[in-house]
Amino acid sequence: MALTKEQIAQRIAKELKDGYYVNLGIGIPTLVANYIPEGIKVILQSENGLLGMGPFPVAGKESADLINAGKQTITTLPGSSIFDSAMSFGMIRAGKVNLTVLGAMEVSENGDIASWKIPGKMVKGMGGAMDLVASAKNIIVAMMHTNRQGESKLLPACTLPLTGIKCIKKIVTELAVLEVTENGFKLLERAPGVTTEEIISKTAGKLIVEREIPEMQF
Amino acid sequence: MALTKEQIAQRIAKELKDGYYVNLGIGIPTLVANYIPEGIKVILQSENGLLGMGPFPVAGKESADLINAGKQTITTLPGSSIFDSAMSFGMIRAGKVNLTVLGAMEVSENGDIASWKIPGKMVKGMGGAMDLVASAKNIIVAMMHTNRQGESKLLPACTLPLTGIKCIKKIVTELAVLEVTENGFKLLERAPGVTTEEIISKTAGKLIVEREIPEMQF
Amino acid sequence: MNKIYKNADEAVADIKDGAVLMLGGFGLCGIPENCIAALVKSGPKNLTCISNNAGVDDFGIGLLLQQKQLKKMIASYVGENAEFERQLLSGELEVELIPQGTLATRCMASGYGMPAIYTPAGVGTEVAVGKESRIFNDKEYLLEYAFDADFAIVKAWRGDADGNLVYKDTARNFNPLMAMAGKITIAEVEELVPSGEIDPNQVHTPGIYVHRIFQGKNYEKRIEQLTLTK
Amino acid sequence: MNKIYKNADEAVADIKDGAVLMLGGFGLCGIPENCIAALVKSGPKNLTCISNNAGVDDFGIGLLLQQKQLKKMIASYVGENAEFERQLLSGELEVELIPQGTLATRCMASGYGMPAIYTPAGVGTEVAVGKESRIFNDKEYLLEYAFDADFAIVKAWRGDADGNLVYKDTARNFNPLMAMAGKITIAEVEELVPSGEIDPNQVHTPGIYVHRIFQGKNYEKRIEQLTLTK
Repeated sequence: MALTKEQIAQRIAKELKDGYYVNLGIGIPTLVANYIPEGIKVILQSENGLLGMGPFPVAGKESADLINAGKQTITTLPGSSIFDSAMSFGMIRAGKVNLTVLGAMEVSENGDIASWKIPGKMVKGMGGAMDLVASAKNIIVAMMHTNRQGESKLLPACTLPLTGIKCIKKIVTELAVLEVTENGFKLLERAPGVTTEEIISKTAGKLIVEREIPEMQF
Repeated sequence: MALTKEQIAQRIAKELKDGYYVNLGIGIPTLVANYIPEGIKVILQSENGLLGMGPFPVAGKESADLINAGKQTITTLPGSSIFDSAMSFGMIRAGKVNLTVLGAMEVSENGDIASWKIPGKMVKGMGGAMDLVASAKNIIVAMMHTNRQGESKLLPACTLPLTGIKCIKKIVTELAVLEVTENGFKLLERAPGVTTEEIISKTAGKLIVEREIPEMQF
Repeated sequence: MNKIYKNADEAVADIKDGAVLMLGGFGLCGIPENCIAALVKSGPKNLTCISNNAGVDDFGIGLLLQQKQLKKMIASYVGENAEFERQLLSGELEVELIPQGTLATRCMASGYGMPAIYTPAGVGTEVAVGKESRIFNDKEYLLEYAFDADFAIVKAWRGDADGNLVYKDTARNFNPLMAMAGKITIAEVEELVPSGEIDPNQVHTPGIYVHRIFQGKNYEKRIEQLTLTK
Repeated sequence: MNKIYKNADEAVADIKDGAVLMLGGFGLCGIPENCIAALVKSGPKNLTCISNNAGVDDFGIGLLLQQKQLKKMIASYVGENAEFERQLLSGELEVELIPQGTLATRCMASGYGMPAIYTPAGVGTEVAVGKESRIFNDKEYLLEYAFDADFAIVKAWRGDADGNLVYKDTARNFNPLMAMAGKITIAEVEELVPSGEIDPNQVHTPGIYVHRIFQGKNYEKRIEQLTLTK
């Protein structure tokens, strides 16, 4: 059965390691914070200028001066630090952030990503996504395998304006975990109950299926 | 009579204006702080990371953590701010410092300055001087008119390695106040009792004497 | 030396048609509310506005959009503003979208006297079109120029008579960068204190960068996405 | 995650012959005294040292010079050190003198992931020899590259278990810049406090840049030029 958004986040959380500095994008990536494995410390970076992002505040404790990059009210934690946007993207550009998780409209088999614009339809802007994908060493995309029209979002080449090129390393969808390799998407894991055939049928880009594909473990 | 070092500083202090941010180099320039005209506020920048440098501390109040660019113990003032060396040179480079006063070994008639090295004899380094002269809009050199051998330090061209080119706007020596113009040194003022002839004889670079030269007023 | 202005009206009085403005803030967090209100009142037109976002329909830069005071918007994300989208699609408003880190660093470059910087953000995308690029250590970077703004308008939590500023929490964001980058920098603060009350070690923006400062009033500090732990 | 080290000996134990080090401080102000002492003890040779100054004969980096542990010194001003001058003139020590602002900005560039920066400092001087230059807005600038250091060793006033650092007064100087620039950054602090004791708004160096931190001891904090008001 296809994963819920929460399960996608839960699966991505398994990639976290102790001491990681992590930037989580808006949407499913934000949910990853709810599944940080026991016993490890992960520090969340919010690109509007915060390291050590805490949970949403309880009612009455919210502050207009303390938000995340999704403009949601949040909190700090012991050990948090605040800085300006230049330093924030400075540490991103310098590769100090260990993992970036973000959403996408399309990913191509060579690791290109499109996520910020649908010509003639939607113009929201790239925000910090272009900076993040241009510099992060380790980028995981969290997205649905297909769009609302049922078309694959894992393509031979992106059709929408790009956010970055050859940068995505891993993709987690409701159906599968895939690695972006030099030869295309490599299928690593299936969602419980999802068949390899279904994943093949919903992946338009080149898909490598090397062996019996295991089911995801949570 | 030739000016004392204190008088050179005193004359330079007359160039200060209310609200000026000023960087004073080591030596005579440092003394300028003692002669800030009544009724105006001048903020001293020390390039090791301080705006609003105060006087030397009284005995017992000195701190190893609070020094100026000459490594002297100093104090802060109400309104002071501390920052790192990149921001310090950032504000210098951006032209936010209104006036820089520094010493020199040689100045040429086109405004070049040499101040940091005597090949084979002395290698101390340029410190922040190259940054200051490359960016400051308004630079006054405070120096003796001649060196220890009695040779002019105001030259057609510098003989020592340069600190910066075409950057010096004004020179105050123990004998004269001179402006650097497109056509050479222009004599503006004589020290009290010093003759125009003496200044001419001690200036190797092209000297423009357009009119009766007034004595400096203090 | 007096940097203290009475209020926003006085501080923005000489901002005329066609000026290039930087406006601090991220979303509605840390925006110069008083100055925006004063600009709506004084009414300069054909403004170029450099700001990370464009406000919402009825607050922040959205208020300037309502009055059609903007000719051009330079921002990284403009997704919360229907009037913005309308003006953009109708061609009334010129828009340049640039990566957020590029926006921030082009402000900093200006304040640090660096004419241009190199960043990999946007390489291979439409952001790179027409831009010079260069390889350093096998990685491609774009050359991006420092901004040149007539006025930078920022909001701080506290400020003193020397123009030193301290920001609070993530309301810092672009404010210190833009404060460094204006030919004239105007700072509105929630609390204006006498010089000496701010620890020199805790100053975020040194006063040398700030030309005008005033104590703001009636801060609304609207929350865009109130999100609570249940 | 544990960034806390027992002491300087443990923190610098893996610094080997030939390493490129950054050392914070301006003159003797804000230098990592404990780490320098530990390096004298552990004895790596052929070090390249990037630091604004070279200490004095019997303190600071001067101690490493005495032990002939340095192959190369990159600094802006080295005027207070006779042993330095002797090694330089005898050719034992390679020296690269660069403008102070260039030194600072090349550190910052490294911490901000910018491969190179443009600065006018040194244009027309021997500093410009062999360097690429470029005109922006009628002014000439030199292209200067970000530093690439194996270890950055800095001294802060306070630090916490997450590696956040706060500096005191002008002991800040190059420390935050170098802290950002090391592949591995080692911070010694006068006071190591639990996370949560430092206000997030007052952190000068965010912990993401700091890999090792320890509480230093026996700080001498020597004053180079004691100058008093009579």
